[in-house]
Amino acid sequence: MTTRLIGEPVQRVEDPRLVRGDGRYLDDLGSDAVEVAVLRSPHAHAKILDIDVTGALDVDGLLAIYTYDDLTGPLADPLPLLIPHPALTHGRTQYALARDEVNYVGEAIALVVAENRYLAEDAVERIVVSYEPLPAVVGVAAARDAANLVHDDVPGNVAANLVQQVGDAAAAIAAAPHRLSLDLSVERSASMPLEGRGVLARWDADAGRLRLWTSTQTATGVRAAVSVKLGIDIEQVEVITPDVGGGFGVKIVHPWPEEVLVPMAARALGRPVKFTEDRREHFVSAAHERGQLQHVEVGFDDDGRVLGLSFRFWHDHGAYIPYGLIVPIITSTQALGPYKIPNYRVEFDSLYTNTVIVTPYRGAGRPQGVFAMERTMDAIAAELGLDRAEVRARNFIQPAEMPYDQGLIFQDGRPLVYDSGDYPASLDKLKRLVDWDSWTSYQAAARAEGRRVGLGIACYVEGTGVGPYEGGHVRVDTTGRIEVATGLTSQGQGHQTAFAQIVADELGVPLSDITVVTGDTRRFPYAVGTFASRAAVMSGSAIALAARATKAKALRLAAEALEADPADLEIVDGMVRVAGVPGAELSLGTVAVLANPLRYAFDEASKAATQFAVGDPDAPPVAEDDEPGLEGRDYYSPARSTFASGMHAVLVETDPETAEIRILRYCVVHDCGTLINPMIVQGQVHGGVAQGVGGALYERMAYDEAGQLQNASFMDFLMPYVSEVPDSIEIDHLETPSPLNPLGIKGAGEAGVIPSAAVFASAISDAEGFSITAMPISPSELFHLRLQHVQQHHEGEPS
Amino acid sequence: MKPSAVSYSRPGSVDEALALLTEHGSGAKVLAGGQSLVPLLSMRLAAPERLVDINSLAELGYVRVAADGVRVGALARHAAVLADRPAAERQPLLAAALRWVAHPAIRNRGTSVGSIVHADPAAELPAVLSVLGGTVTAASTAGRRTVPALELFAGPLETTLRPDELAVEAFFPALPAQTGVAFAEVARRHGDYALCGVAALVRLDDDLRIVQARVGYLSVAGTPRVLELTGPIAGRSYDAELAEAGRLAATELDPEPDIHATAEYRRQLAQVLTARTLQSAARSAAGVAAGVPA
Amino acid sequence: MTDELHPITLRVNGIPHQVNVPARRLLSDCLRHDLGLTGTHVGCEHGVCGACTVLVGGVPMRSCLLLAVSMDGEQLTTVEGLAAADGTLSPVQQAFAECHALQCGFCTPGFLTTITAALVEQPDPSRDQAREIVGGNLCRCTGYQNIVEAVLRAAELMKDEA
Amino acid sequence: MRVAGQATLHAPIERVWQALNDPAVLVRTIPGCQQLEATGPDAYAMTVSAGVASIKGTYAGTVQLAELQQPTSFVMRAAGAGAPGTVSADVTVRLIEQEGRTLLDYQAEAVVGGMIGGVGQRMLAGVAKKLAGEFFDGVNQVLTGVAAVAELPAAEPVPGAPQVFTAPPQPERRVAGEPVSFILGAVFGALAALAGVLVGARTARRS
Repeated sequence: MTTRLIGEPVQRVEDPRLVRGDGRYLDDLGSDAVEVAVLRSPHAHAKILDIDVTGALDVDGLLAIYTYDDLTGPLADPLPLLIPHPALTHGRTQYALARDEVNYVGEAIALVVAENRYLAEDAVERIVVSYEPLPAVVGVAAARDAANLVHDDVPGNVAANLVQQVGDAAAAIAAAPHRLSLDLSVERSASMPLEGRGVLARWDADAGRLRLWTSTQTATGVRAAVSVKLGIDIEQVEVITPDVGGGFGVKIVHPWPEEVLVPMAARALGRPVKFTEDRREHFVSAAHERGQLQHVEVGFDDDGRVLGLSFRFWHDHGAYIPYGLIVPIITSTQALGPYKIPNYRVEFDSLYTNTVIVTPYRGAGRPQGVFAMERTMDAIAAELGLDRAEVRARNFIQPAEMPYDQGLIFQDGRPLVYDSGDYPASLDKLKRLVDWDSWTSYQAAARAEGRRVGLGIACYVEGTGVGPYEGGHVRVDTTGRIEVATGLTSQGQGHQTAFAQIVADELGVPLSDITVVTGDTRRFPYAVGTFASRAAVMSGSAIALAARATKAKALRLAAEALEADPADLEIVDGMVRVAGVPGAELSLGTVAVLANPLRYAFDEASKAATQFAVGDPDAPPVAEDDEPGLEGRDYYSPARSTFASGMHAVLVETDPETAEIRILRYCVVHDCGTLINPMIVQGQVHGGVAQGVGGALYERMAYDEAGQLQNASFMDFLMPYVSEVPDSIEIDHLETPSPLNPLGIKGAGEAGVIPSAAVFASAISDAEGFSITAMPISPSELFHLRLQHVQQHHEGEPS
Repeated sequence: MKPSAVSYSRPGSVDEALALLTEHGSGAKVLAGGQSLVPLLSMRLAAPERLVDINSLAELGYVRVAADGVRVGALARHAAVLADRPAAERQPLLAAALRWVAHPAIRNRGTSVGSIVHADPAAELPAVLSVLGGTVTAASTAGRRTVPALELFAGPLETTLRPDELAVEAFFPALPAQTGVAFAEVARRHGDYALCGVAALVRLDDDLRIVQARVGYLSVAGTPRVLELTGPIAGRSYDAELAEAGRLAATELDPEPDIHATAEYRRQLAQVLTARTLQSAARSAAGVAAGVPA
Repeated sequence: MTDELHPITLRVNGIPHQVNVPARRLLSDCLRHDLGLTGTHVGCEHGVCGACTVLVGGVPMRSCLLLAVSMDGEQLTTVEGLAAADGTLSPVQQAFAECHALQCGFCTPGFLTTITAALVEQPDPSRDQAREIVGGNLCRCTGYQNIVEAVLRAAELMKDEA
Repeated sequence: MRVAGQATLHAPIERVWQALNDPAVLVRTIPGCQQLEATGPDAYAMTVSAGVASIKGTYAGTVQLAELQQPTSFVMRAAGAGAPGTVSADVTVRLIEQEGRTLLDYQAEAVVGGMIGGVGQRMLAGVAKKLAGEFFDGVNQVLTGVAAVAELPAAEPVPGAPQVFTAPPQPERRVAGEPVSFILGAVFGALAALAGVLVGARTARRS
């Protein structure tokens, strides 16, 4: 009997290749390719008066220099606005190469192609651009004040204003026995994968065919965009995703300027052309996230139950808005978390600034929304002198109330309806895990020793597995090997392993017989992409359905061959057999042979399928409404997202003198429904928590008033080393299967990072005795907050 | 990020190296460990005409320990100096500080003398050399001269060495009797350059009372700062509270802000670390005096 | 200016390679693009991330902070040189797979080389020592938990082998 | 980035004013200044070669003196670009007479862009301040006659042609102990210096 693999910590099939150094990442490809370097704006906002390339023309190995004037047809138009929205009244996107104005430091102005990157940079250095600097709009506050404009034709720097509400928040707050208001802020951070962006293009002039490798989260998206921008029939464009060195959201953006310019150059020059982004470029010309200013008004009763909540925020989306309103919409809806807020109003402005574009980074707006709601819950507890966990519990949606309709429209344009979840059970698990009930005495004991310790808590709900769809294809070849393909891409999530586990269980074959291919438009041309923790839910479900179709056909064909009733057949370890009848069996490989009647033989297996070997002479070799081959293809397209959830607690100690912040314990309770591979899910949580630690305590984008990013390197953008993450991340799981998909899966990819800002603010506030309202926070900032607090304290004292 | 084109020489002897430096003057740049220089080249912030690679000069790879102190040759890697037990015993501050220098992979290639003459105000060794009153030996075709630490550092990344001079050796004097040292710094991440770093030296009399307290600082000015802080704590027992010394240091120092720390926070760190390191230096001095390993 | 080429010999994973490089050629680029050993990855090109770490005479160094011309005559080990001749994974490689110590795998070669060298010096590291060993390498995927486990597991495997 | 400071100059306010507004003095006192060309009333184009240690760059820039309130205040707007990056600065200078001496107060608002702007944040202010400080020593030397400007060979004004002031050939200049510099020099010098100091910042710890 094949042992069930779903739910097992199966070792990854990806790893033997990767640990040998046999991975094939973008820059490992195209050893014969010429290389590009990009001239990027040193100004945050300026008119381009002149571009003088003469000095660069005599550089050895120079092949071409392109500026806006060299772009033709659709390439000369702005890049696409990927996700339009009715509220997005002033959407602006950048040109592949700046036309007459630059709007952020790092915006592409000229593309240089040379024999190698060294020579390309020599040429870039010799191009002289004259600029007329314009006043830069930096930071949410400056954008909101609108003393200066990023785009002359966008009044107030406002791309969109969106309001959603249920009930009457203002009235409920006014009538509430207790009221509070909070002003909060979250700074910019970024996905920062260890591998930057990159693209390699080969133009086959004979076939008029383009083959493109790109380090992306959506191969099909890039294919469609490149086809349109370069005017090449989509059937003549192949996009292949090689190994991708991390994405975390930034690589869902497409097409990047380089993704259309590199194939343009390859076609023009008749040479393979490669762009490999360097680290400094990634800081100033990829994408960031997170920056928001927030204002919360809340009314609640004596028990801490929220009666009405009004959430107003201002979202910094950078110089352009190619990815639409996805991030602020997620903030505005997912702020609700596991809570029942009877009267809720949310309004946001999405604002232009002269800084790098903002697109989803792991968590995608949720960390900001959770920060607003969880700081509010802590504030309510403090106001009423109640236990922080108790206040949360009193506001929870109860399991019996599932599915629960929050009455809002989610990022996918569909109703925000939670499918399942058990928040009280999660909270109980977390309180046990962190020993919540003995905290007060622990903290008192520590304070007696002059130590400052704090415990933080934060809860979240995460809509995962958004549509529209994904597909899967399962094919059994005549040797019995199983080829599986899905269109979305992988950036290290172990898809080849997790999807193989699903197929092994559905089809009854050994894992080692299965090969999974992702992100190759030649293998599966219909797909959306990898984002919003959707791969396992969407492609996992689609592949399960495709495997079921394959199994049904295998059973049908085997039943004919074995003269048995399909209902009596089972597939075990790749053998189709009549249950309880020893010997009555066929290998799947043989069934595959039978599925493809042949005229010509080229090996033993095919000989067995030729016309004089098999088949009823009186029946058509391939039955009506049947197809040759043993394969199945299916798609999964859910009516709406499924909702994972979790709760984190962190125990910190702050140094009374140096204000350094140490993490003593980090506890996670996580519910993503059915676990396909617990080892992989645990790894996703670990990674998310570490990014959360970075986002809460270390990472920020330090722009100066002029829009210069002052920490555009790993020297000053402080990604955590092992020394900055907790010694151990304690994890407990709850499995509330989703009713929406065949396997009961919910997404897990982003979970770990979502509550970090909130949970650390909660813990540091608990340690310090005053509320933290801005994240991230550094020791220097904590030091100054202490001084302020002492000052206010003294001023507050009656003299 | 790729370097600009550059010429390259790899001298086989010190004399050959000095001749090259004389020939090319300020157009030449010495490549030793290169852990500072190569990123500057890759970012094209430095574009010397010629690199003079001294990695063949094995005769400069020494760490010599004598009664009067530790001599470190221009090609001795941080890791080799850190691993040298006799050196650590003769001058404990050396190893105490080197542990804070970046990460092992960097220490495996980077050289201690190179770090000193690169003169980064956030680097550990310039402060150590300064607080110990050490020296650097500079060689040129014109001969050799010994430059005291306090005359070496002219500003951020600036020394008083001439372009034709090669720093061939750094000398870290041994500790006087009943003298202890300690090093501490606060950085954002382990291995980052310090927001503030402190190297303390304390000498005790026979009654284990403080007769001298001197502290060297990194990351609080354009060059290493050295403060004599004996005043407020002279005569204190080796195990006394030394907060006044910290407060004095805070008034003496005028640090600059950056994106990681305000000037006020740096001053606070200097005050706290001064008191902490002076205390452990004093205890260490007492331990030494009592024949107990520090 | 035109780049002057310098002939150098690198012995990489036991195999001697003769190559002509300009003085400005980074060792990381020489290994990846001149010798085709693309297992060594470039994550930052300023020496902070550690992805490009290779062994020079058995000692971990950042190949992005070394000029190829300066490595003439050196013995280098890259991730491609860690497995046994018959393809058997080294203990550190095996431990990484067993412990799920990699996700996207981009930073992994730098960890593998660093840990391989460290376990020669410290065959039996404590948990804290294991954290120190990997303290100079950045990973954006794993949160390091399983990488630390893998260091300890690799030490076990090496003991079993011995 | 804001840089502000004060200094006492050992000369009456009028002489200080003349010195600070005399291109012949500027070209001589700005560190690494190779050429200063009058392009209009109180407007100059200049070429500066400045830096720290091995990190040197040549910057082409413009300088505009504005809001001149002789002899008490003026604003200098400088902008330049070189391989390592770009810089621009508005420097407000105020002069106050104090029995025969002059108290000078400056406030500079500088923006540093390009590679340096991205990797050099750490010591910008420190370097600019340091160079500005060196300037005041230098100006004092000029004003007190320690360093004479008189023999400076300013090119003969050619009617109709722009006036070009060229710095006399000088021995190898060390940044350390640079005899004279001006805030303008501080700004350009800081740019190049930054490159080194800032990047050097991280790297120095490991050389």
